[in-house]
Amino acid sequence: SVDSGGSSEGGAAAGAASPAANCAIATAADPGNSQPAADTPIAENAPKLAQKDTYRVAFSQNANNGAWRIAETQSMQDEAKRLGYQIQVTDAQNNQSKQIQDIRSLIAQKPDALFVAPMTEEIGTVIGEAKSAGIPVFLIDRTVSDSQAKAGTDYVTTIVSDFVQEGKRAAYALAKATGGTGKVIALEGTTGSSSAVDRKKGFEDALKECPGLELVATQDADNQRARAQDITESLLQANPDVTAVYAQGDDMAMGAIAAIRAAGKVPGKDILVVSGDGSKEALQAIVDGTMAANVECNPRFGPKAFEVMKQYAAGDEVPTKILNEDRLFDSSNAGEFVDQAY
Amino acid sequence: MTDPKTEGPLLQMRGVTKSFRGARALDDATMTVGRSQIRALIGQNGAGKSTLIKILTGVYRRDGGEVLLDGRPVDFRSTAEAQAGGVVTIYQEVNLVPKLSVAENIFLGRFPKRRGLVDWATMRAGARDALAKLSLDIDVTRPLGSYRVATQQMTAIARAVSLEARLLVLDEPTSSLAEREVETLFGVMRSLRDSGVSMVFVSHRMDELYEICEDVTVLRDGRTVAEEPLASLNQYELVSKMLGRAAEQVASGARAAARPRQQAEPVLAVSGAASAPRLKDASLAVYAGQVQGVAGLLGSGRSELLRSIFGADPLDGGTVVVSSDAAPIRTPREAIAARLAFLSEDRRAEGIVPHLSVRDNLTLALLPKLTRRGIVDRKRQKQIVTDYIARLGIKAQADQPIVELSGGNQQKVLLARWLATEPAVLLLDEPTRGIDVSAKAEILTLVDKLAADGMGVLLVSSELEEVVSACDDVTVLRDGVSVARVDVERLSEESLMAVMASGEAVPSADSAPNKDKSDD
Amino acid sequence: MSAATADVATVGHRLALQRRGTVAVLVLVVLLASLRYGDAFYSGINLTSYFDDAVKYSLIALGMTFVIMTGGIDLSVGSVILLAGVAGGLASPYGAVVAVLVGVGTGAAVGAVNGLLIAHSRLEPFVVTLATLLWARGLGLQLADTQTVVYGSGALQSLARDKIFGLTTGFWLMLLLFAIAAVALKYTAWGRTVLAVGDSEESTSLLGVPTRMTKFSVYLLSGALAGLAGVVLGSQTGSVSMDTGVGWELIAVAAVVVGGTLLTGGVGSIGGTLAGLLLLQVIFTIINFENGRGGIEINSYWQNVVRGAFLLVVVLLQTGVGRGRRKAS
Amino acid sequence: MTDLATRPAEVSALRRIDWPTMIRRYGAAAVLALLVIFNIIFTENFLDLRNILFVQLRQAAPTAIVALGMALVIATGGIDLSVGAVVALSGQVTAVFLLDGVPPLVALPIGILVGLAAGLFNGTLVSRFGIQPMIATLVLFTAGRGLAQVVTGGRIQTVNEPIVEFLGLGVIAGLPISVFSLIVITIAIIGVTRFTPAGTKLLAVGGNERAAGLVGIRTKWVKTMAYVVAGGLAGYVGLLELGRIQASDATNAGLNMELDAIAAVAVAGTTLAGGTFSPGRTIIGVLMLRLLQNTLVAHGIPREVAQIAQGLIIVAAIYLLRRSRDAR
Ligand SMILES: Nc1ncnc2c1ncn2[C@@H]1O[C@H](COP(=O)(O)OP(=O)(O)OP(=O)(O)O)[C@@H](O)[C@H]1O
Ligand SMILES: Nc1ncnc2c1ncn2[C@@H]1O[C@H](COP(=O)(O)OP(=O)(O)OP(=O)(O)O)[C@@H](O)[C@H]1O
Ligand SMILES: [Mg+2]
Ligand SMILES: [Mg+2]
Repeated sequence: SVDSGGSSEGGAAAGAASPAANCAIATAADPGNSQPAADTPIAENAPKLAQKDTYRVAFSQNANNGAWRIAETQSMQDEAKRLGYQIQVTDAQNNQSKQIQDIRSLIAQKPDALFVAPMTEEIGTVIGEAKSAGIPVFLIDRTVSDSQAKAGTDYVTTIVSDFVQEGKRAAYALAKATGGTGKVIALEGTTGSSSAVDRKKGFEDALKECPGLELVATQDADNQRARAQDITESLLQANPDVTAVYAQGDDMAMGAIAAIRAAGKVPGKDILVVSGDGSKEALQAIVDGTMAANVECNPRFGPKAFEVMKQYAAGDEVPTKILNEDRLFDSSNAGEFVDQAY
Repeated sequence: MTDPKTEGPLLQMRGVTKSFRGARALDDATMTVGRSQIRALIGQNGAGKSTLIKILTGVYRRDGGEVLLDGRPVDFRSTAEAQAGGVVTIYQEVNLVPKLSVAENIFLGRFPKRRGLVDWATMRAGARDALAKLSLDIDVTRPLGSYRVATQQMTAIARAVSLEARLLVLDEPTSSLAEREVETLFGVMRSLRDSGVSMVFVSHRMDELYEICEDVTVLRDGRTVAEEPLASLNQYELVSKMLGRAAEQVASGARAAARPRQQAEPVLAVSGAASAPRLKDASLAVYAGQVQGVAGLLGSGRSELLRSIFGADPLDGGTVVVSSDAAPIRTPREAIAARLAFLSEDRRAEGIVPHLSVRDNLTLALLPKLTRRGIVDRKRQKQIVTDYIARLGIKAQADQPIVELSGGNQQKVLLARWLATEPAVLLLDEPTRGIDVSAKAEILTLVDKLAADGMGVLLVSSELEEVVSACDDVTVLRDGVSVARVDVERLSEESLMAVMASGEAVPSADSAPNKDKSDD
Repeated sequence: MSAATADVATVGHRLALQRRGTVAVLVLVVLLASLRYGDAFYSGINLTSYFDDAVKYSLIALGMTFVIMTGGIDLSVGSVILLAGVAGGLASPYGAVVAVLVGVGTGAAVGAVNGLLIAHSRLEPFVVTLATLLWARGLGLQLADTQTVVYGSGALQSLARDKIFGLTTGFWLMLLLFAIAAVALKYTAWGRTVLAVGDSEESTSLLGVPTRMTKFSVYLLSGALAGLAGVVLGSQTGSVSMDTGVGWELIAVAAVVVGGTLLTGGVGSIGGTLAGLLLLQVIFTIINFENGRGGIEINSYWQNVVRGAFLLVVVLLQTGVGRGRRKAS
Repeated sequence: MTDLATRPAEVSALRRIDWPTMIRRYGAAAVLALLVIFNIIFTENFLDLRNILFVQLRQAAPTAIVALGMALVIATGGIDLSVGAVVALSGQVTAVFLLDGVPPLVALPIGILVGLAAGLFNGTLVSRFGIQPMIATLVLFTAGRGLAQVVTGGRIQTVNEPIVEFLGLGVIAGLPISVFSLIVITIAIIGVTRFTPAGTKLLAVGGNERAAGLVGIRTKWVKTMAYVVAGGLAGYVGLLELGRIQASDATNAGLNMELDAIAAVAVAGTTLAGGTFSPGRTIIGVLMLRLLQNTLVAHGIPREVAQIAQGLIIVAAIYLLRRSRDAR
């Protein structure tokens, strides 16, 4: 289940920040989760869902590799099993057009409800087809673009994390850990994915408020551990005075830590690493002192997703956008959560 | 008919030079072709004949010299341009497109069309007409590659003829043709000449030259050494000009006497050999110290016989016994272990490994023997290669890629490849195809000597003259069946022809080939 | 020589058998699937989705067929789909016609670069198009600023939305192109020359037939068709994402080969390619349906294994057919 | 005219520097040298021995080892698209065994065995069943990575084994294990192809398979062996990659490695038609392409631009090679 709130811990830890901090965000509290806009509309025009004891649902996953996505799929399957629902899962293997094909094939089999973790924002047309077939759609972890599919009409709702906010929180955490000075390299996730784009935006915008932190290089490491390692090795060699790394995802962070070690430096001491996802491995790294902080992006959508579905079937008012709550982990709390992490 | 002397020559090539990587292939080559004339172009292997032709037709760019057609300088940059200029060529290796149909091969590049689309019916009819001129009646819709080499060669000729050239160049068109087909070809050439077409004809068969050509151009080491009417030179003089020295003996004359059988047991005994689809029932025996010939019409299964003896084709029936050892031979590996050697008729597809050096090509079959405890003995390898290059007079460097050698020299390297394995039985399939007269004589002399030294040789050749002069005994194949044996006493071109055609054995003391079985 | 001549005699025959085999297996698979999955398998949305999905692969496979018939290969098509799809998408606000022209033009331009390097400079197709695979994708990403490109034009979507006899215009357009291609292969000098070049380029040029233009043209065509595929994809899904086209070239190559075209060139079939593609793609639908049955779940990781095994079975069956026939004859 | 003809010796003396051959032999090396010079001037700490050995060479070594196997296969006229997937498969299988507590002395050889078996599978399809190499190896290209994911459930498995850490971080004779392995493997391959008949047999099979068969070379066996060696090397690289990130990553390990390897072989001046083999130049090709990539990364060039540069460099390289061949 989704635990709430990271802001309080952030706030508490802020006091410990170095007085030498030369920028505001180094001493500021963790900005925490963003809140859904007060005027979020209610899903009204989407296909209705009858109330039944059991449902036959389908889930279109965009890729089923990497711990995060696997945890997401697992969470959907576990929750369905717990509720006694029948669930059918497809895996688009990181391929937008395959996901569209998957979804069409799922529609053909007429499930009661369809959950989609979109590969990109632009699979909206096929979401419209589900509406025509009378199947309510729930989006999770990413959304689709407004111009192609309307929330509350073509699909019921979208349950997402605020990636911009995640990037921002990472920047705050990094500033705090470094005391607001240093040279930073950033490793980005898959080219063009909304998580990569938004985290970058949040991170870079926040960093602007901290001139002492200089972003010396940004490279696309495709969420791959080995690739992140290679790139970090090259970047560290070209920029030997780098003192911090921001990796958008934990896999890349683990690669970066390995590269720092291979370069003969001590991660967590010579070079600080901040990352996002909140995997078990990352929390363990915080406990071990090799990672400074981690902004969670909780993959366990299952309980929330089915809860929302049931609410919708019951005719409750469901907002068209539901924000996931993510925690901030650092040395103060990582040990506490490491065992629950995915 | 126009008189060539009144109008000036059709083609003049003057002072043509061409080097490949610093090596001169042509050095002041000259050739003049008159109107309505068939000119012979001759020279040893590697003299530069094919190169001269390829320069004429734009396959290679010349380094120097000039080419005049109808007195005007021309500089074709591709075969297509040459064809547009009226110069059509049949290149030395059969150069057609095997997977397309015969008809398409004839009309490639100028398909008849109706409303913009290929008109298959017209094309087929046209192809049948073109082939009919060569007295060939075959299914023109089948892929060309499914026909035997001679048919393919005839198709190439039909194509060239139907292109209505002013100058037709034929680079060794007859090397894979049988006598009957050669006669047909000559008939066509004569009628073309009578209608005003000029031709350049390359062949290593002297008698053919005298039969069809009026004039001759002799190339030696890339230079033109003679350009005269053929009638003014006899065969001996011609070869001497080609070689640049007095020819000792043109075309090795018939061997003095039969070699006696050294042993009662044959080194190779074949009985009832069959291999689908064309070899049905062939029996013969080869004795150490003798040259056993195999004669037959094209497609009679001679090559298949040799291949199945060697394990290159599966033996579907019958037995092959080498040196009285009953172990069957199923692969070339086993054949080599049994001390057989096999020179294939198809140099390009089954002989040379193009980009390997002469050295590696020459010692390819010898590798196991050159290996000591897993390591190749490079010193011995070098020694053997040097030795064979000298012994066979191969014009090449040991580390040159074999593809750069002229056809004849490639052939010698391949022969050396097998000789180096010191086989008990040497299977030779058309060993002198495309080989110049002097090299041919050398090779036949060598075969003679090898036999004298105790090797058993099985020789297939389409040139009866060669069979007659080199063999002690000849088995005649007809439709995959060994129908007769002709022994040395009765051996002559005429007798062979008669047997090959009729399939009737010439009466002789032991003419029934299957009688050989009684020997083992 | 005998082995070679024998080969030529049987190779065309064997490939023809193979082609029929492909169609037979396709029909069989579809029959079995419809028995097992019933109406849902035949439902409009499933069929259209299956055929629509096949359109883009078919288009690149069609171009690939001609390239392979000349003995070449075009590994760049996947990247060209991305690049042209992006270009078409950027042009789509100016109308459907502009988008199609820009997409096809972009593809053709990349194809022309491949063609020039291969036909004129005589570089190896595999490496040239491998390099193009890299740079064309880089260019596409750059052009799109690594963001998914959205197709604006409504008119373009008629390719994906309007239906004739239950199937989309895009699909019929693809079929039409295949029909034209089949006629072109059999009845134009160009088509026959493509085969001749693939069979023996040297001979063809010694016969006085210009081979360069022919070789150039097949890469041009392949690029243009990949460009069209990019725009069609954009119209079908309303956007072109940055993962588009990764590995699609190999789907096309597999379809071409399964369809009975020889990778070494000289022999080929247009219809075979379509059958091969539909056969190789049907497995995706089947896997999805199989998962829906709720029984044994084909874990998504097994999908690749199943696809690989399926390809293996298909090619083994084909060589088996070829061999059996060869023995018999 | 006669003047010219009588002075061939002088002419050839003037042309003593045979540029075409030089380009063919040293073209990739020259580009490599240029890149090195560029980096010495513009990239900080490039000349640092640690950087050269532990960053540049170590990153290139796995691809180089795979490329050597690829060069063998290409020499026979084949191609192996499956090596990247085999790298993943071998790493995953080994990781799973290690995590199950199988002793490293058993688990590591199993990884290599997986590679050898994959090679045998490919080789058998190609040589016994006569399936065209690209399609034959496409089977494992697709299924191999799938199997690797099945084995580990798609998860990245962290392996905390000293032996794995040693593979990744260990040093032998002052060299990272992967670089050391590359050197040993290169020497072994050059030794075997130069001094035993294997090299000639390989080239003969690639150059003219029928001719090779007629001189008693077991062509099917030679071809199969080329795939087996390539598979074995890929299997070994699977272990190295496992060591490098101390974890198994079925989805990404060895991803696109087959294309990198093929590109390197081609840039080395080897024709994909078979019949040529040049291990030294293949490694230089890998180093060149890798250093190019690292230089672009180190100078902050975005990946998509780097891809464009890579594509163009490959074309330029083979274009020069072609020209030099024509000029002969
Ligand atoms: N492509 C080439 N590269 C290098 N050398 C070549 C090439 N083509 C021909 N040569 C050389 O040029 C010379 C002339 O060869 P050419 O093929 O013209 O001889 P030829 O007179 O036709 O011989 P043959 O009677 O054997 O056909 C030979 O020494 C040959 O090695
Ligand atoms: N009638 C035919 N049909 C198909 N292929 C043929 C036919 N005749 C010959 N061939 C093939 O062409 C090859 C070359 O033929 P070539 O002109 O050398 O005839 P050949 O050697 O006399 O034939 P053979 O060896 O069968 O007597 C032969 O090895 C054979 O494989
Ligand atoms: Mg010649
Ligand atoms: Mg023969």
